[in-house]
Amino acid sequence: MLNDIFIKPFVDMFTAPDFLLQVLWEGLVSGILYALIALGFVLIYRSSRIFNFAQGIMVVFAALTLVGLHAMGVPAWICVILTLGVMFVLAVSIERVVLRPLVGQPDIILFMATIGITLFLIGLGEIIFGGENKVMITDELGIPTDSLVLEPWGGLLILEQKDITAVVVAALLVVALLAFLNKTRMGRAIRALGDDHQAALSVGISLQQIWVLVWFIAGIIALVTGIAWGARAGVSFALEVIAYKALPVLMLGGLESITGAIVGGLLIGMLEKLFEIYWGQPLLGGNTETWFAFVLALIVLLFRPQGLFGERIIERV
Amino acid sequence: MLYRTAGQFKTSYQADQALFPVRQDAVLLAVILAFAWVIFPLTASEFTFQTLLIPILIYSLAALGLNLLTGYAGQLSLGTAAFMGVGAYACYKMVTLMPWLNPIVAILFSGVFSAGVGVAFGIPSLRIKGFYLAIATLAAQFFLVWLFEKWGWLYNYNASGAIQVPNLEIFGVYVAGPQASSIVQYFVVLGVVTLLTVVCINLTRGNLGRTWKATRDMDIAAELIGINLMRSKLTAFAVSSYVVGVAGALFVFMWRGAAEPNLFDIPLSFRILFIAIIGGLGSVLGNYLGAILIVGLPVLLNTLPEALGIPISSATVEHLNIMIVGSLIVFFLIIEPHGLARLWALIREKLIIWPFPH
Amino acid sequence: MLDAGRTETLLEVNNIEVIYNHVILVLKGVSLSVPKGGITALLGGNGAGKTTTLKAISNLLHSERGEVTKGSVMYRGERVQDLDPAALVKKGVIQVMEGRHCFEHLTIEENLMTGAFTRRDGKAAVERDLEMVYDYFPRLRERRKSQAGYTSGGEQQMCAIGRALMSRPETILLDEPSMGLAPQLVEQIFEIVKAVNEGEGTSFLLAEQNTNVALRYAHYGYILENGRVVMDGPAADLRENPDVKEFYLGMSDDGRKSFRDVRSYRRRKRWLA
Amino acid sequence: MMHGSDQSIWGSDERQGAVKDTEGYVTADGRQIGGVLMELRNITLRFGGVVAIKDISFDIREGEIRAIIGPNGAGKSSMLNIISGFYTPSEGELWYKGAKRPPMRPYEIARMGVARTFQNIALFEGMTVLDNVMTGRLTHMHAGIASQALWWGKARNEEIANREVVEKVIDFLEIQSIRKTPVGRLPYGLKKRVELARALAAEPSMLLLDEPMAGMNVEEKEDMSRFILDVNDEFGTTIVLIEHDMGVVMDLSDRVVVMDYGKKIGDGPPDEVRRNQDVIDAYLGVSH
Amino acid sequence: EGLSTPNLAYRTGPFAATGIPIMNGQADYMAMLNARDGGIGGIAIDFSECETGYNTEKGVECYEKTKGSAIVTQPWSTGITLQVLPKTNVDEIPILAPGYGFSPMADGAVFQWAFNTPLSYWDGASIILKYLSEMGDLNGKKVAFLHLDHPFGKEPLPYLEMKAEAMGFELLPIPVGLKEMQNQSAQWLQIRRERPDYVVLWGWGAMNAGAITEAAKTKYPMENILGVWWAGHDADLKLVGEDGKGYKSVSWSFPNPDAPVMADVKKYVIDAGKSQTNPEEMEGVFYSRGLVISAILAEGIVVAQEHAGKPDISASDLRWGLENLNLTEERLEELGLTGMVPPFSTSCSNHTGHSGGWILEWDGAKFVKASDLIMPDSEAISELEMAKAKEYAEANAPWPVNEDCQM
Ligand SMILES: Nc1ncnc2c1ncn2[C@@H]1O[C@H](COP(=O)(O)OP(=O)(O)OP(=O)(O)O)[C@@H](O)[C@H]1O
Ligand SMILES: Nc1ncnc2c1ncn2[C@@H]1O[C@H](COP(=O)(O)OP(=O)(O)OP(=O)(O)O)[C@@H](O)[C@H]1O
Ligand SMILES: [Mg+2]
Ligand SMILES: [Mg+2]
Repeated sequence: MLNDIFIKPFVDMFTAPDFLLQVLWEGLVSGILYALIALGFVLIYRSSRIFNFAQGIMVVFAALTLVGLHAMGVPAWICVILTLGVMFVLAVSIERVVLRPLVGQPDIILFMATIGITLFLIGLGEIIFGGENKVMITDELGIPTDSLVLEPWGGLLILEQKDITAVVVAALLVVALLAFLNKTRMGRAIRALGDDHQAALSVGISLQQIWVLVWFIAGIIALVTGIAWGARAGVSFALEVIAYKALPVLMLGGLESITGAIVGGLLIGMLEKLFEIYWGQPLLGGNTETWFAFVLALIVLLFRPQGLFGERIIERV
Repeated sequence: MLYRTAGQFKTSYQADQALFPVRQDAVLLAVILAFAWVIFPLTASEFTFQTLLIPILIYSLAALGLNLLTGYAGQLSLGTAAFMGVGAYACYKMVTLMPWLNPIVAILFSGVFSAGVGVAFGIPSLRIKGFYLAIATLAAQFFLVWLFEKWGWLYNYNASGAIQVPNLEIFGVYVAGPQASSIVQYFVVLGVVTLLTVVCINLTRGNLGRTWKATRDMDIAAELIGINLMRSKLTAFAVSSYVVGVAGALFVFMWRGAAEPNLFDIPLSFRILFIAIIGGLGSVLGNYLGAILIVGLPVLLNTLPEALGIPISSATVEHLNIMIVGSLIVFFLIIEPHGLARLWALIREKLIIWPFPH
Repeated sequence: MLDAGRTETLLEVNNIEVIYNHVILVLKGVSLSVPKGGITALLGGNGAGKTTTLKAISNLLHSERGEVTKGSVMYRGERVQDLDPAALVKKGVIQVMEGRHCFEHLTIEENLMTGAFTRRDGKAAVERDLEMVYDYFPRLRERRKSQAGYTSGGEQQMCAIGRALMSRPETILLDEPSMGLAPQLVEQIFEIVKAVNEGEGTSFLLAEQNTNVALRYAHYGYILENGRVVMDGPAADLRENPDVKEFYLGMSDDGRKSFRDVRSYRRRKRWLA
Repeated sequence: MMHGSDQSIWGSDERQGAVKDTEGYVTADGRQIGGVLMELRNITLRFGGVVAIKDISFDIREGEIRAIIGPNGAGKSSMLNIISGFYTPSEGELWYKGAKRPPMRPYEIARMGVARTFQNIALFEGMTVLDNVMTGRLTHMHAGIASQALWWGKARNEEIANREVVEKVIDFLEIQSIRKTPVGRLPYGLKKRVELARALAAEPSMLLLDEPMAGMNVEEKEDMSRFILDVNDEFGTTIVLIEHDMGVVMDLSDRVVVMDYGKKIGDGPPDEVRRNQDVIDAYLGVSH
Repeated sequence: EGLSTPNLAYRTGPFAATGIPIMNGQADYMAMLNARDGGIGGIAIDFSECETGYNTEKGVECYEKTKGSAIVTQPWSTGITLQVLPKTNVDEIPILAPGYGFSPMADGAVFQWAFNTPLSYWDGASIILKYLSEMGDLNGKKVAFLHLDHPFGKEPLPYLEMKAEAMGFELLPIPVGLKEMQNQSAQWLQIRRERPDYVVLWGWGAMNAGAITEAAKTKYPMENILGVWWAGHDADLKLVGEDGKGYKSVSWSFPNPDAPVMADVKKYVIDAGKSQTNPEEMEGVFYSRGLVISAILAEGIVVAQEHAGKPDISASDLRWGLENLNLTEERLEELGLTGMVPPFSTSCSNHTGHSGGWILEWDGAKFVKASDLIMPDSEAISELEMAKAKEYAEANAPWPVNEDCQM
């Protein structure tokens, strides 16, 4: 028993390093994708302390719109532009219809509201696009689909090019966002807004403007995520459940932190794979990925209640 | 001027602490109880029992449990369904291991197990706050459901991995399982729910309730005025999980008749959270209003098109349902973020000062 | 020293009525006007409705589920009730809120910078004003890099006022600037108010409990009691009014009396009701 | 007023609760002040880089009204937080009732009879005034959960007994009219009063007030002063008071500690302090 | 009005993709009967749908809602089936669960009201094993069983475990959680590590596409993957197209564009614009399966009507009918279902019929038959069936058993 827990797994890792690499790579890729969803969350949380549960469905929605439009014969790149348009409209209407009337309400209320939005979008999406599984238009978007096969130590390592693309894009996205939040005046306003609505209002920061902006950016991120995931697993509403994985990523990284989202994503992605392959499947009957991330995040939080990169929780009286 | 004769207080405080200082409320309650105990049982159809009355009661109870934790003690929980699951599985094991056990006793006792689990997952709440705490409950949510799948002993290793409620009787009357009649189950549920509701009301209006609310509103201050946060939070988790667990047992034994693990997955948790929040956090009444809305509405919407003879496919109806429910949630949050209960309170205030506008 | 009569009035409030949560009537018809370049004081006991009045003017009631049900708020002769707060700030009206409303997680400096959010006149100008604010509040310069959430009450109060100054406003609504400030700081802040008022010609509407100081610096005063204006007039006159003296300045005819000697709870006399 | 310096020799008595120093002193208005209730020795408090309090020692005597004044950011609130256990000092000891106080959770300290109010009001916004004040009694209520669940026996009697005490406090502070109002809706000044009520309800032996009169007008300050004085001589409660209104401080307090950027720059009876040049420079500005 | 045969359909939710074509097939067949012969035995069929979204709770709600007038319930989903199974005993309404549900339902003596014609999951498993052993002795081989972690997925486990013992191959169950359906990299990493000779795929909805894409990615030989009939959905395979070449799936139904029934459906339903389907879908396996399912139900009604001697039959009449099905080649010809479903017959002790099944293979564009009809090894199965059925009855005592039903 102890042997199975403490020794065998590591022996396996070393005896088949190429496999270990493959495992890590798979973990890294799904990690990146979790992180992408988490990014959307973070941005919105930063600006409004809204825990935007709808991020997941926004991903599905963006991807479906893209594919749907293409199915109607629109050229791929136009589709992307149109989809962005749709996401913008979505952002505006969410701000108008939902957020504006709920300004200054307790976090949990806004959280609920976003779940309401989620349901609405699910219903709407299924009416418009139907329930079936769809193929992401990877080639049309010029995303390479074949895979490069390496043979480290005479082993086998398969890297899908679309995954590589996803990783690169994600990296760029993060850099851009970080710059935006910390260097620009808008960025500062976004953070201020998150701290104190009333005060932000009183100094003339316009909620409407900023929220629309933020939700739109979240929409863009959603589209990128949608393309990346879609390319992996096809586009359907079942994809929405992946959004749950973003939650532990957020908590682990810290709700306010872009870096946190990325680091958290990678950590969770890789560790959960490692655990599943070397401990979960042999010892626990598999499927540990459903909970591992959450338990991991929980343990980390016990030591850092604000997550790895979260803002220190200020306690004064 | 500091001292007054103690005598005159006593009576007045008892009166003051009575559940319903305002007579009209008491009357209203009486009417409701009359409906619940007499009129519905006499009139309701099988369909009404199965799709409205019984589920509404059970969901209200679950929401009430959650409300103790989130609404009163301010600890956000997204793992309600899992704790219901613990109650359900505990109950299943008890009745299968000890067939002689009185089912109702079993149901009431199964809450103890969920309470235990609840406390275990509540411990992090001592360090983790707000949304971060949600992670603890989410961990519970996903881990427990996984456990229900993997731990064969829980479902007596039967092939399907689902639990099937056996026929259980009290004094020759079937109360659970396929043979049980809806009306009997309804009364059992109603009984349990009424009992627990009374208990919860007492707890929330008393000392413990105040401790919880203080913890919710400002835990630092609470600790500085002498509240032991650990006790306060853990009792909240314990009591809440107990109620939720019992609700879970009822859910499976008095209504569903069988359950597979993913029944207790996160959508159920959210459903109950909706009920609690739409109903109104920090209110007992709210849970019932919320349940009526969230459970009743889809049923209504489903029957509507046929009733109106609108020719749309059942699928479209379903999609529309989801959309409508979603929008209604937002709608109610907007008109009264503090829930239907508060809405009702406002209406009362207005009635009281009527006819003057303010 | 100028008073309401002579100069153009910037801000005009015509008997507004404010209701919270659809049921609680708080302002029962308040009217007042703020002249250009004047310092107008809004005095009154707790719950008189000062904060509510200010919020009604700057349209911050909305998020507290309060609403203006009657009357109108005019700025430079145009109706501003329906603008959002941001638009109002652009028009030059900014409020410093009661209690410390700093952005906890931002540094003091970042806090001040947010004050300049609506400004379009370039980095240089903003930098200059930042320096100005630091000169007014040296303490802030010392703590510029520390998170506002960790600064003392007074420091936060200064931060809030400084932040408002950063928007180069035409009218500042100050809610209880002196609250929780050390005596010499109170003086200092009012000196600053005076300086800004005279230097930049900014007009002030300040809600104050500290009647003593307020009336020393203000030109004109309104006294609010549970939602109604019960008295107004040039500061000087108010200072001399016996009721004001007794209830707001704590003076009896024989000079200031000790808090110890106030043996009996005086039932205060109300002007009306 | 030479006690300030040589308190420590009495402090060394380990017997819990016993107050050895019976000497005390007599105040201007002739009240007898008892021995040392609490003594702070060489307290230092750091937050990362910031040194909020530097090596401060002073004592608090039974039944006296002890004021702490100083410019903003001087460390007054921090000092209060140390006394009530919210902050633990980086260095220094704290002696209570003649015994060295070990590190404790704040709620334990509260149960030792230390109650307080807060600078930025810390009421339970979601509860009514009555409930808020009742929370002050929590330290006196012990009914088991079962009895509470059934609302019978001990729980019920306790509820009523404590409700009486609370009612007394409530009409002592004249807030009967708002008994059932949710505190969230109250104006600032009343909130302060409710907070005081909550603290009094605990029947503390030591009451810490952090700027109880901030944001009040003279009349309300007069009332508040009244309450403070009454509490002090009705129940002989020891009071530690932070306040910026010199009038109030000078009139009410028996002894005053003056802090400036974490250092103690003065300690003594009001008039003495008022004349102290450092104090005038650092704090009072214009001499009052 | 007519005979109410409601269908607890799922055109929504994560499994909608697989549900929709089947639902269309079922609906169209009944619509065709109504249009062509004015229903069955002169009485119209009221084939209404109640949407469940594959959600058990909704399913039960639908059951309660429809059971009043219904003469049959078609629960669609093992979860719902398990749930209504005991209720039907009390309400006395037959469950028709063609090709799904609880395998022991075959034992009609115990499960008097439940029918899972023409094949149970255990039959399916056994056919797959038979086919594999034709490829070569399974002894010493390793067979991975990639299944949905859900009652449906777990169904065949008892049988497979039994056979693994008997045939001496190593069974490697790999569960896929409902949340992992689209992201099976962990499962396929395990497959890559364990290098099984075959992968038996017990997938459903989005899981199939997920599995096949991953298989293609990890370069696992397609021809060694065999799926249950629910994993043989054209749409799923179209997602991978050429990469899926060689993938196989067992099936008890097969699309036959030239079958007379197709012509009739086209004539009476499609052209009349009464259908929600589309030509592409109609060529698929699932649509035709939908037709077959309705055909079986219709046949049950016919038999029942003859036996009851009246067209307007009751639920228990229909039960008799479903218990005495005899779909011979000839009869299938008559019905115009040539080559769309193997012949089979039911009895009071055999509620399944155990028709054989074909192995279908994906040729990159569509499924083609890759084998002749293969029969399950009934005796092994029926033993297990009776054992498990007995267990079930005991667990749910008192459970009414049809005493006068001899084998
Ligand atoms: N959000 C609210 N909901 C309900 N009532 C409120 C709300 N805010 C204020 N009130 C009520 O409005 C009245 C006036 O409050 P306001 O804060 O304007 O008084 P104030 O003059 O600013 O008092 P203070 O000097 O203490 O700040 C108070 O009686 C208070 O009860
Ligand atoms: N939790 C904390 N973390 C970091 N710094 C703190 C913390 N609490 C207080 N400080 C710092 O300690 C110093 C003293 O703060 P404190 O609140 O005690 O001042 P104060 O004397 O109460 O001032 P005021 O009269 O304005 O309330 C301040 O500079 C403050 O920034
Ligand atoms: Mg105010
Ligand atoms: Mg302070």
